[in-house]
Amino acid sequence: MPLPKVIDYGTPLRESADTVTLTIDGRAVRVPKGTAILAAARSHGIEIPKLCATDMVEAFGSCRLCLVEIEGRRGTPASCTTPAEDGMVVHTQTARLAALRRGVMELYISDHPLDCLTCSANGDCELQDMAGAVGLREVRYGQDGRKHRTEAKDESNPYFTFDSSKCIVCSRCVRACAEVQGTFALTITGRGLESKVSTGSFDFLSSECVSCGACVQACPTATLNEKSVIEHGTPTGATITTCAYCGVGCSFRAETQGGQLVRMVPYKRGQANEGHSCVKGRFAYGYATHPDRITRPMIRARISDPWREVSWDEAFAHAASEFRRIQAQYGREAVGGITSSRCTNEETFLVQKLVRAVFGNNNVDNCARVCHSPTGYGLKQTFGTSAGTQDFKSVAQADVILLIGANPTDAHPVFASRMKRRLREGARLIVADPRRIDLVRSPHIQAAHHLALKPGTNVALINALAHVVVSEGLVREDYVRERCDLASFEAWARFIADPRHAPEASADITGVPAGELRAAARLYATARNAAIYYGLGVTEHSQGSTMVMGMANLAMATGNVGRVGVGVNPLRGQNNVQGACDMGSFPHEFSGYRHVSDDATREVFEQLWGVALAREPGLRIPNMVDEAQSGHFKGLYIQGEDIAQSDPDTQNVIAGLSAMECVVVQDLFLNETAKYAHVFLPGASFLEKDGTFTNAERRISRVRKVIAPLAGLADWEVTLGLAAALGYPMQYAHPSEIMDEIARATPSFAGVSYARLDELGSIQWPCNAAAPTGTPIMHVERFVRGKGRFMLTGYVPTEERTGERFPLLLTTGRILSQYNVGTQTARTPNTRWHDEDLLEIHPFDAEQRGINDGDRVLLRSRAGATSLRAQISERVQPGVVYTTFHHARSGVNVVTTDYSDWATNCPEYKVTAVQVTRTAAPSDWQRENAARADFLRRIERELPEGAG
Amino acid sequence: MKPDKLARMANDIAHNLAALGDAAPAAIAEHLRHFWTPRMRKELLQLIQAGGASLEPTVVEAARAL
Amino acid sequence: MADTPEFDVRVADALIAAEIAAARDFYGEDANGATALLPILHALQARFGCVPAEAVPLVAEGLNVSRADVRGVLSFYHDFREAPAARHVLKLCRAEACQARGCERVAAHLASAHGLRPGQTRDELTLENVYCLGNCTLGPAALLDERLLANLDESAVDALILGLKESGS
Amino acid sequence: MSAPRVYVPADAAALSVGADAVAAAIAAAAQARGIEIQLVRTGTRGMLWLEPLVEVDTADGRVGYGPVNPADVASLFDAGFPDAGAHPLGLGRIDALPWMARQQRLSFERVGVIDPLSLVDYRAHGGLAGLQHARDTGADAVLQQIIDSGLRGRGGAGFPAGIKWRTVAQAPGPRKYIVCNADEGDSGTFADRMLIEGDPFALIEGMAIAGLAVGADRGVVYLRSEYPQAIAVLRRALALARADGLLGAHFDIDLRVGAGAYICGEETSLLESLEGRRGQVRAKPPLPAHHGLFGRPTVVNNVLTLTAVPWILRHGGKAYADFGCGRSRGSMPVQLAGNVRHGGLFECAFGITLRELVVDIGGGTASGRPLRAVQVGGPLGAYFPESLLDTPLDYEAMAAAGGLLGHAGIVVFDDSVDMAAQARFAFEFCALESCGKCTPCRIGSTRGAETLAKVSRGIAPEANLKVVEDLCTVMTDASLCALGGLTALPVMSAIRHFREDFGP
Repeated sequence: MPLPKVIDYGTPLRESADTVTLTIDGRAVRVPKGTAILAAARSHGIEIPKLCATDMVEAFGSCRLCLVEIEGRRGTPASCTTPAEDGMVVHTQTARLAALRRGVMELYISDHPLDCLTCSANGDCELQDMAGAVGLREVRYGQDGRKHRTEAKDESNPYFTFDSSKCIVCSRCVRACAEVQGTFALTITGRGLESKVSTGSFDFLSSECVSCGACVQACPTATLNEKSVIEHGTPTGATITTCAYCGVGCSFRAETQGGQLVRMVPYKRGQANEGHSCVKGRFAYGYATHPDRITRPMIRARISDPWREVSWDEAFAHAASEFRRIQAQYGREAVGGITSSRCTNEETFLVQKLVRAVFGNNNVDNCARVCHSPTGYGLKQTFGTSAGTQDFKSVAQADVILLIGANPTDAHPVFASRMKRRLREGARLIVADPRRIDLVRSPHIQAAHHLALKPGTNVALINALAHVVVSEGLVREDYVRERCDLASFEAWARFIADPRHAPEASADITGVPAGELRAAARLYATARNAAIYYGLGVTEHSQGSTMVMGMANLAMATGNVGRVGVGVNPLRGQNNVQGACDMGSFPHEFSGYRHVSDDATREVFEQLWGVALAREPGLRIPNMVDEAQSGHFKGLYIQGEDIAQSDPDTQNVIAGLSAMECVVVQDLFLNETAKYAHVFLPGASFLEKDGTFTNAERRISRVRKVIAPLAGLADWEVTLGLAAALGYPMQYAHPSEIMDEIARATPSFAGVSYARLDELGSIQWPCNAAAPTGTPIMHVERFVRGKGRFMLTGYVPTEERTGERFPLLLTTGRILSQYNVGTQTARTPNTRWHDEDLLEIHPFDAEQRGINDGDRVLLRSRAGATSLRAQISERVQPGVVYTTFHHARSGVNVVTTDYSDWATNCPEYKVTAVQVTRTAAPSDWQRENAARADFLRRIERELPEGAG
Repeated sequence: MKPDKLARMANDIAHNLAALGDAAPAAIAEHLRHFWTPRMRKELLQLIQAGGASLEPTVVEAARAL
Repeated sequence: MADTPEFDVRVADALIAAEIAAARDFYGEDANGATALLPILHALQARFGCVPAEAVPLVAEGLNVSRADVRGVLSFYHDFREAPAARHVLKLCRAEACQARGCERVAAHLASAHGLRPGQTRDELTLENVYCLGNCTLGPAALLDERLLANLDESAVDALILGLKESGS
Repeated sequence: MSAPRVYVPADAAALSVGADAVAAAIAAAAQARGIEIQLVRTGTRGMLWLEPLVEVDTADGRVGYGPVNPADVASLFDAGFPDAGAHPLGLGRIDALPWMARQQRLSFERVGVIDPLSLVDYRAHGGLAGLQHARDTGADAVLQQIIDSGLRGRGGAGFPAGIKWRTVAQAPGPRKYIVCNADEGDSGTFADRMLIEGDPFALIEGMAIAGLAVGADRGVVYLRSEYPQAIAVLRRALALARADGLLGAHFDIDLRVGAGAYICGEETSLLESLEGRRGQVRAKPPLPAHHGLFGRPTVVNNVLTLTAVPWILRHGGKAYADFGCGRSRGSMPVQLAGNVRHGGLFECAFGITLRELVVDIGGGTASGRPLRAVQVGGPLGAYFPESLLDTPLDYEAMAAAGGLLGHAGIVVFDDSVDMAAQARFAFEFCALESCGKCTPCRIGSTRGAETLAKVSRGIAPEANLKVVEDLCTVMTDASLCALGGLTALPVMSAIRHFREDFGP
């Protein structure tokens, strides 16, 4: 697709019911009140020269190119900083303005290198464009005057360079860092001609910069430029697609030159991100073409054998015959599949279809099991649907934000930027987290309350918050009466009013002082709009589901569901967790969250698929592992998940995998799980295929093929191959046809099609006859289940307790630059920021153990032991240690246990009793694992290069 | 599935639904029907028949309804 | 001007906290943000003779702004220095009213007779330019540390420097 | 009867010529001779060529001696001091001196007269009557008085103060601010400094009245760091006012010290600086009156504007408006500076001509050489040749003559001045002090200086002067604020009136 031009309105477009009408260059122009003249003109096709203005940030008024004349006003005001007013008569092109603009450009060019032809931004440079637009022909100052010193280019950032000799000091980068990203890592130092963009540090890498790319995006010259552009040249084509990292689901323009991806530029019209990005989505795509990619199918009889490269057909045939053999030998229930939250909706739909229709059982599960399954359960029970209530944009109208068990600046950075913007505007923030995350206090952000609870006590905390609401008369009674199931409310209110839920009573459990908790509860309950955002710190607990219901109760009791600015909102971990769940990836339900026992639903699918379907729920992932060890489960098709690394209690998972007879892994790389696999099917990255992802706000966005699949087939085509080999050919020429089938079979997706997606950009489900353009906010007039249902949420302490042997509690999380188990990011220069997992330990605990910062320590639980380096930090409270789980060699899940959420079996990752001691060497497990890794990954190449 | 694991899962459900009081056994039974495979339910019943000492009374009661 | 003490994190933190508290006291919630930044930088410089690089993260942390924010401000205002000046600082006014009364001659004399150009230090004296000290009828004017001088000429400057040398030795 | 009062200024200018030593010598001599005196440190009368000016009370009023050296003190006492005896330095009654007699001292009525840090003195000389009147009549009446007075911003822009105050009064919001711009950076001006050092309570009172008028309970004075004496005096005055209850919860004032940035005299830049940011200019709209300090409705007025207020309230807006001419009402404290024989502070009604000020009052150049140019209004003001000295000093007349009144500082140059160097300096000053935000000022100022240097070296003078002229148009029309926008005034006025200096 040729490179389409993205309109830059110069100043942000405003939303207002009031409009003003003015005349610009003789044309009547009507715009929302508050729109600057510059944007008013551009939105009507009138282009006024500009350099410091861009619609991603507020007007600044520094370049003085966008000057206009307004009848009846003196002088030549800047159109970017002058709001359009009713009756104004504006002239944008006069002889006087032309002379001024030329004069300004003459000054700019007098302080700029004249190397356009060899400049990496040649053809993509606004300064160059403007010199042309104003007709600059001569720089009468000559080139011998004072200029910006030509200091060495700052190339410290792995992805972009900073060349200050090309800087025009428009401050777009500085403003983007502040206004869009909210990091404030850039500034101008000095003043006058000495003014210089600076990180205030030695270089970009050592600065506060989080490499989100907003500055690069904002730069109108080659000052901040992607290294990939410098290397490959200006892109010539662009494809709009959706990021495959976190659940924010940012929209990107993947810009290419020939078959080469040159850069990823956040797409301004993408509704999830509105032109913003983070270091992962924008820059960390190099894994897609990493030499570690496996591009040929492989099989082996035993895991002790080396891999043998085979043709696709042979791989399909081998896998199919093994699955059929196992089913014949051990029964229909002995095989299953795992869909991937990394893959498209269409692909997950096909895998669950394959399990249900071809394997003939419901043994299909998804990695959402280990992250947000409690969200599905809890919100379904209370609201009636397994999804968050809001769109991201809604946060801009929240007055109080209750953030529980989520660390958005690291894990959902683009949403975090929206949240921070709102906080800077004055919204108040309550953070409930054992650890002092950045949002508790970071430049220009200060939480009103940090409820630093002990890991594992979420439900006691939410009950205490609710107790304050109920006992202090803060219930929104009109709302509850009108919108909720009154009997359930009354039962809940009686339950929660019990003194054992009072903050004073629960303080001993949670460690949160009663006064602080009461203040937080009042702040939340009395806000005009209060919104809850949460993450895996809520779900990955033995009471994950209870906690989700507890939050739903609190939101309903305070009337905070069903309009903009409020709600209960999960921040989904992976790009398509929501979608994978929507698509029927769970063993108990079909797409659209309909139970397998529902005859009517089954009938729909039986009709469509032409087979009889099982009516009993199948196995969840942890149950599969258990049943494998019990000898009942023997064959597994895993699409894009690495359970040997990502699931808890690694040694238990490996025991399960090792007990299976046919493990089929479909992935980009020979991951940890593949070490125990018999068939390897090369996967395709998101750049290599068509499809859709659904983000945390239920937004379905298109994934579009940017480059050809490295292995020849996209993931959905691989599933088709496997299905055909199993004797069930599925006929789809394109993923759009899969979506058509999903729409036919799923009421909440009935209105979704690729044509509609192309037309609207993206769609938030439900999308059907009742909501033809989708549903940004759910439960507006009534809850999906009718009346909102209050659930009783008794606090049950986890059985994972600290004691003499394991006196500390381990909790885990993500860091900005890395992603989950590192499959992708660890194969990119993002490792420059984080190349190993560190164990954060409080100075008190460290001192007791004689641990110094940077020491190697042994982290031991009843499940296993691993070693990593310690980082002494007061972000964690005494008694709590914390680490990330991004690097395979740290193997943190060797330490986590198989305890799980009572309702969904979502693992209790966030609470593990551990001991930490100094050590000199890797743990036994690490040594053994390292020793076996190469052995289990041997490949015997039989096919010549280029075949297959 | 290993009996102790099965028992722990069932007891977890019972503990979390205990707040329902008299309604707990029915809710437990519904949960098991909704989310457990027939084999897991069968093994739970076998566990009860074998004594079920480690199981919560509400689980035992719920199992009667399966 | 007395010798300034070595930079001390605890002293700096206390100065920062005091200025933040004073700003809160006066401006209430409007003081959120960098409101106390200039007073803090003044206080640090008064105490340590400069605002050294080590102070930047402390100031940023205290005010809850970025280090870049602090650096941007620090580098904007000519008063703040990141390394200590000499024992004495002479700020010679170079603005029009003093020009009309001969300050350029004084500046030239400082350069030729004493080897002191603006921004330079010699014999425990740092010379800086300043633009207007409000002594515009009695120029050329200068500020020696905090003492305002008037009617400077070549001989007055010679006497001044001699006096400083004598008091310093 | 109490001991006779002896007055010695403690104003920075007086101190710079040895007032402290004179005061010490007087105290020592009095003690040695067993004469009891009350030594009172005052501000300056503004006759700076007479500093240190020592005054004593007599039955006729205050008589003065000056300039007094410590060495003169003994002879003063020998001549009967502190009783007014004849002495070569004797000046007679201060009020009768022509310099004083020709003035209309409204804002400066107490400066040089009272102990600036004595609230007793302040009250005894009419202080706080304006505030009392304001409290008695209420906000609306105060606004009306200010509007009636015709008072315009004395900082340079000349915007009607009453209109600004009314805008702030009408703006909604729980908190409003009164910000006093005491960042007096223009060369040739020192009236703000003298006023703060000589009568700080007048500023405090003026701000309190403004607060009352617009509903603000907080005020801020942004005072430049180049004025250490003014900082010290105002800091003490604020403490005294708080102790007295004049300031407190109802209205309080914070003193903030600048840090060496001329641009912070620009009101939006000043607000940025107060908020702890780089002193970069904000684009307008929004106006500070709507969206000022911390986004609150804010009155930003200069020291002279605010100190005119107590007089107006005490005597009525009409009385103030009776001074002046045209749309320039009231009095203006003019500062005579540079190469002028009698330099200092001269407060008079608008309408007086430059010639009267420079020649009649100022006595021509200090060097005795022919006067060649005067610059009015600071570094952004125009240079006037001798032929334009009959221009009257008011906002409109100065503008009509291609200049500006600014802060009413007049810098006199004799015929040794190189006007090309002055024009180049105007660009250089702009380059030094540019906040760096807008392009015309940020780059243009440096290019202007470079181009004028080429002219002086004889490099294509005609063509390069055309470049400078074009640049001046760009800077005038396209700059974000007055720094870049007015730099063309000194440059182009120098070229226009002193073309002969531009060449090798």
